[in-house]
Amino acid sequence: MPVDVDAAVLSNTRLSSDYNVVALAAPEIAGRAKPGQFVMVKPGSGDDPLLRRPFSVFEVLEDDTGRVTGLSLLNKRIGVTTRTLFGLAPGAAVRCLGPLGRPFSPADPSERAWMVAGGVGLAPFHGLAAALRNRGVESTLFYGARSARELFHLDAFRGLGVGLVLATDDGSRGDHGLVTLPLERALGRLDPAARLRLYACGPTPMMRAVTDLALAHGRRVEVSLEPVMGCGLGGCYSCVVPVRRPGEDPRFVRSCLDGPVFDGRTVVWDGLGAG
Amino acid sequence: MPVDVDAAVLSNTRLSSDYNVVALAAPEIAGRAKPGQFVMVKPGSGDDPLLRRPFSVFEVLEDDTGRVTGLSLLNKRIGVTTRTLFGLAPGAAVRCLGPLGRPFSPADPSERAWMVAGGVGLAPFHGLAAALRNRGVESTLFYGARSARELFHLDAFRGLGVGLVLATDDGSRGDHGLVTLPLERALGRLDPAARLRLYACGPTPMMRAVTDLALAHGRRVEVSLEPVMGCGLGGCYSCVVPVRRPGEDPRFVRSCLDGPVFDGRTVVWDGLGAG
Amino acid sequence: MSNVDLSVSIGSLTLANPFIAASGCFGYGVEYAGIVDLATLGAVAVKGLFLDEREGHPPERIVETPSGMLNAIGLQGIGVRRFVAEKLPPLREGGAVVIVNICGSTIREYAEVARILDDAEGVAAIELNISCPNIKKGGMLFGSSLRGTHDVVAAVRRVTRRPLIPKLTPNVADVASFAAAARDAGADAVSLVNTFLAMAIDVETRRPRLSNVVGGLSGPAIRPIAVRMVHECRQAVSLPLIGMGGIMTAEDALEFLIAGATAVQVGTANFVDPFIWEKLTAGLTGYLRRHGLTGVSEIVGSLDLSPPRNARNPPPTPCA
Amino acid sequence: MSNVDLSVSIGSLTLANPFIAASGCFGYGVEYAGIVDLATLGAVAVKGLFLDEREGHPPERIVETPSGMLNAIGLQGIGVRRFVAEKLPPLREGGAVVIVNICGSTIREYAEVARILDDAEGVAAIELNISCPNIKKGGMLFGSSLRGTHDVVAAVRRVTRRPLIPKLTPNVADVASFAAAARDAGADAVSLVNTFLAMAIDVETRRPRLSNVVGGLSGPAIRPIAVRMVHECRQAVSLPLIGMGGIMTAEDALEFLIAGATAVQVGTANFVDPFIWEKLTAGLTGYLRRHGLTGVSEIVGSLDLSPPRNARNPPPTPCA
Ligand SMILES: Cc1cc2nc3c(=O)[nH]c(=O)nc-3n(C[C@H](O)[C@H](O)[C@H](O)COP(=O)(O)OP(=O)(O)OC[C@H]3O[C@@H](n4cnc5c(N)ncnc54)[C@H](O)[C@@H]3O)c2cc1C
Ligand SMILES: Cc1cc2nc3c(=O)[nH]c(=O)nc-3n(C[C@H](O)[C@H](O)[C@H](O)COP(=O)(O)OP(=O)(O)OC[C@H]3O[C@@H](n4cnc5c(N)ncnc54)[C@H](O)[C@@H]3O)c2cc1C
Ligand SMILES: Cc1cc2nc3c(=O)[nH]c(=O)nc-3n(C[C@H](O)[C@H](O)[C@H](O)COP(=O)(O)O)c2cc1C
Ligand SMILES: Cc1cc2nc3c(=O)[nH]c(=O)nc-3n(C[C@H](O)[C@H](O)[C@H](O)COP(=O)(O)O)c2cc1C
Ligand code: FES
Ligand code: FES
Repeated sequence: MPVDVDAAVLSNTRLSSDYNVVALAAPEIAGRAKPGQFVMVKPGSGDDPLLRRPFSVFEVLEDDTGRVTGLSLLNKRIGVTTRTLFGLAPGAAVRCLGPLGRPFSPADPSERAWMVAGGVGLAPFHGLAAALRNRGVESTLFYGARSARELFHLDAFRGLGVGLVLATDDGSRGDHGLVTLPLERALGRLDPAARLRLYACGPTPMMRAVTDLALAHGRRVEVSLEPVMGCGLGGCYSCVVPVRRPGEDPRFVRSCLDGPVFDGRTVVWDGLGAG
Repeated sequence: MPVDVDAAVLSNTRLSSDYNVVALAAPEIAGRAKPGQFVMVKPGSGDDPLLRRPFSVFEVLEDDTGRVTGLSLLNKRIGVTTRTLFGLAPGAAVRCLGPLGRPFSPADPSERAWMVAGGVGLAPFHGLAAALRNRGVESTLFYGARSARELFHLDAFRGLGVGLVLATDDGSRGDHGLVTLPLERALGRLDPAARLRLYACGPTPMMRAVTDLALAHGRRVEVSLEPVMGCGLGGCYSCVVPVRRPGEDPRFVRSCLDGPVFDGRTVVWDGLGAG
Repeated sequence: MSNVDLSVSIGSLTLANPFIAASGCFGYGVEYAGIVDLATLGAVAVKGLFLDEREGHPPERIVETPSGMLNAIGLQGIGVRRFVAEKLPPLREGGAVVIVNICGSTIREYAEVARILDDAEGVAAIELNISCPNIKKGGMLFGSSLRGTHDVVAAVRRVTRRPLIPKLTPNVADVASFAAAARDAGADAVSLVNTFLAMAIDVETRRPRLSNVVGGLSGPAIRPIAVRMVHECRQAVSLPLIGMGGIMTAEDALEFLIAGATAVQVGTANFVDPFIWEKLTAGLTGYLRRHGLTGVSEIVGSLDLSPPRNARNPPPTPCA
Repeated sequence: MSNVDLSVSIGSLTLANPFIAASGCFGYGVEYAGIVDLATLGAVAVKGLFLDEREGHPPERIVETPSGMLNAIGLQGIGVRRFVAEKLPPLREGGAVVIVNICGSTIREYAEVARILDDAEGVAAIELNISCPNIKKGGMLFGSSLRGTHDVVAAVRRVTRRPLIPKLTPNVADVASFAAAARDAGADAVSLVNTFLAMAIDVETRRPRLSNVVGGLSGPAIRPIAVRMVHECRQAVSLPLIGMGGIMTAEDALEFLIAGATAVQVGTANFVDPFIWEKLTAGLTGYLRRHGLTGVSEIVGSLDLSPPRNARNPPPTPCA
């Protein structure tokens, strides 16, 4: 059951000219969020902007005693609300509703887990990496960004025992190009008998490419889609994604309830919105 | 000619649970503002709230060298914009257009000047008091508020050589009741031959009462009205006040251009709006 | 503290309070059962239902606009039969007062959907959606002609004894005449407004932002127009009115009640704050207490239209 | 940097750029002469004028609403003769292209005002306000009937050779039919939209917030409806259109241009930012450059209505 918290900003850490991490005092949500779940957020008051915006839970924050104190969001400035989140001062209030949505289904120790992130698509993987470590699953993060300056929190992932494979658009770190390049190489090299789970989050074309690669190599992949969402609770039917379940006709399903995490195979990629 | 400045908040000083003083880095406006003029202000972005709000220039701020650095607003929290102004953090941006409107006509040294302020109606009198002191005019401030805790900046006025006569609704300081009580006494005691100019700003009924007292004692009074203003520049005709000029029929005049300061005698008080 | 009575009556239907979840903004109600106690709402108007299942429009289906949003969902839905079988039982279980919002491409379809609901248990009222701007056939086409309005309402009236509430479109010049047409055809009340036909363009691609090109504007942006329309209907007809359009707070709801609505619906605001319902009832209760009133009925239509003080003897005589 | 041409033509009238100050939102223009160089605006539409002076409504005349405002000024004004004598000369001096917005309580009054302006020098065009929602007689009464629209336009057409631009009300069901009626009666263009009839209530006093009870809603709140109406007119008639309603930025203006308006008016935004004009021209210039375009005409009506990529072969076939 989601709750709505008028959360105070604990800190706002700028990572680059576009990215920041906002820590929110919403332990009620953080304590129950599963990897891949999201929150619906509204900073500021007034009716413009009107609607909340969906954000992945990035980190679950704990104090020294291990008590959960809140959660953080990895924010990329692209429009009105993300701009406000970028500029928030500590102490400001942010309405935060969650946790929402269907989480990732974490691999089990007999499998290895590869997470594939593009840009701000890194957000859901901090929580997933922590969960995988707790389950004793060996995990690797394939992580692509525009440049080395926009590869964030690498130490945190290393600290969670995650292997890192990097790529940048400008070649300033890791592979020069899309993150699917090293992913394709790695899939080709992997022993077909090895059990593998893939998780992807990032721009739609990237998730689609990861899905294609996964299918070509007979691997399962879960993608975390990012459609426009009006409510996050199943009320508005704005967030639909065309999904073709085995043996069924394609149908529009609400990604706030049936997603945001989907089995990549079932997504009818041509039918997605522009969001 | 008014200018529009995207002014940074220099400081925000809380005076009580409802009143604060916001200092804005708008020297271009402050340097040219005359006592009684106002600015049109919009803190925050987004289209809700949409319109700017009018505020008197409270203090003209100077640095140690006497260079004008900005202006301050005396703000009373009553609605959406004044609430935002109350909560502003230093560094925040406030759009500020001014100086606007017809200023007070300052008394000359042969006259004495009595300023009558109710509550936030104190705002225009700091500037007027400074101008009067510069002209060598003897001035007194009749100042009423809800309680002693809401009588602000008394030392600043004393520093400008202003005599203070106070009144509070709860009797916690000065006269117990409306500021028109001590004003009426003083008017009665004043030598009819003494030259006197009255200035009033505060709730409409108070300004009306001051006008009535002034007329009863054959004194001139300038009132600074506070109607709702859509633009502050004469464009919208929202801010009209019915005025009866000697020998003319009453007409609606725009208080942003022909006011906010009016000769009290000319105001048709029954025709004012609720604002 | 004195007790106040929030209940309101719309014809034979009595609601515990005047706050109804607006159709299309609360799913089938069941989605919210984990968040709010459905029995604490005045009623739940469920998402518009056709006879058969519908897929609706492809994304993008919504776009935010200043203090509002456009939607062109296209009435994706499970059809009335699946609704009766799958959703009504849990709604009844949850104690919800259910208003079923129905659509049709033809008068026959409206009547058929209504007949099925007339037989079902747990349907408190039928709201006739003759005002959806997002579909090619039916919907607003009926609602924007007086004749169409009359004919649909009359046809449905013949097949159901349930309270019948046509929902009016604001995309007309004189909404009160539509309220009158609905009343004459046998409606028990009317609800208004549905969304305003509107559009947003992505200037970079020079394409409409919605896949359906046009959509319906809802949210606070439209509230002043909606209040005016309720006021006009109240002046013109004596039918019970259910007002809506941009209600975000109890004060907003009070504008509609004072203008003459017996109850209100809340749509877009539920997206922003799904916990709004307790705030609305608390706000209304507080208002009534503060004003020394004991019931909602005392404020319905209580708008004071006497000239304002400053216009009674207007010093400058307006010329017209 | 390539040169771009911001000029647009509306019949015989050529404007240096498509940005016109909207009537009632820019006084008589002279109020702003100290702030903006009036010659840099496409044109200035001055406050609506009757034959005689008018006092307008008592306060309150405006009230803010979510992303919008209501106004019921009541067309306070100095009358057309004083306008010609006192305001036209300084406007001409300032290099303003002047569009005079005219009103009437009767067709005869409209024609009389137009005749006076036809004789005056420095009137670039006449905008016929048949859409003001705030006055008892005339105004919107004409503009909400096809017959009334036709008759006023035809009557004024007979007495003036100036470009004639009826201004349409959005308070109708089918705005395009009004554009067609205006064209048939001899209009050179139409401007749209005037304000939406609306209302706000002070729930504490239970009185209307405006002394006139109802007023006109303007500002960003109405933009999506206004854009849709321009789009509808563009689809239905080939007359030049001047679009308006809630334009706050160059991007907002582009929505109207792409939807089919040849020029735009900016009203409420000028209250928020009187220095908006240079920002609008700079924004439009930047947009054209960025898109490799050389003139405004290339974007007017350039809306791409082909189905979106994801609907071309829609995997789930919509049922309707
Ligand atoms: C489940 C989920 C999790 C998400 N997690 C994160 C996260 O952790 N961090 C993060 O920064 N963002 C995340 N997003 C994306 C985020 O919701 C959008 O960036 C945000 O809604 C944009 O809001 P805005 O007000 O800044 O932009 P707006 O001003 O509303 O829009 C600006 C532009 O961005 C486009 N846009 C709007 N919504 C989206 C969207 N969902 N995706 C792409 N473009 C969009 C608009 O069409 C418009 O062109 C997530 C989205 C979903 C659905
Ligand atoms: C020339 C001038 C100078 C002013 N100087 C100051 C000043 O120095 N300090 C200061 O605190 N205020 C001043 N005011 C008043 C100030 O403009 C209002 O308090 C402000 O506009 C309210 O904005 P809001 O968004 O907070 O309230 P809103 O949310 O817009 O309104 C809240 C309530 O206040 C009412 N209201 C709106 N405007 C006014 C008004 N002008 N007067 C009274 N009630 C109003 C509304 O009707 C509503 O009921 C001045 C007004 C004028 C015209
Ligand atoms: C996403 C969405 C879907 C809607 N679907 C329906 C519907 O199925 N049937 C209907 O009668 N109205 C529908 N409406 C209209 C609302 O019920 C309501 O009339 C309108 O949104 C105005 O109220 P609001 O401003 O409170 O949202 C829908 C509105 C929205 C925003
Ligand atoms: C205060 C005010 C006064 C107006 N007066 C007139 C008028 O005299 N004549 C007219 O045709 N339109 C008048 N309008 C309507 C505007 O010209 C314009 O059509 C409308 O406000 C929508 O544009 P906007 O959203 O950019 O303001 C007025 C609008 C406002 C806000
Ligand atoms: S976001 Fe509203 S239904 Fe999914
Ligand atoms: S505030 Fe607009 S005319 Fe005075």
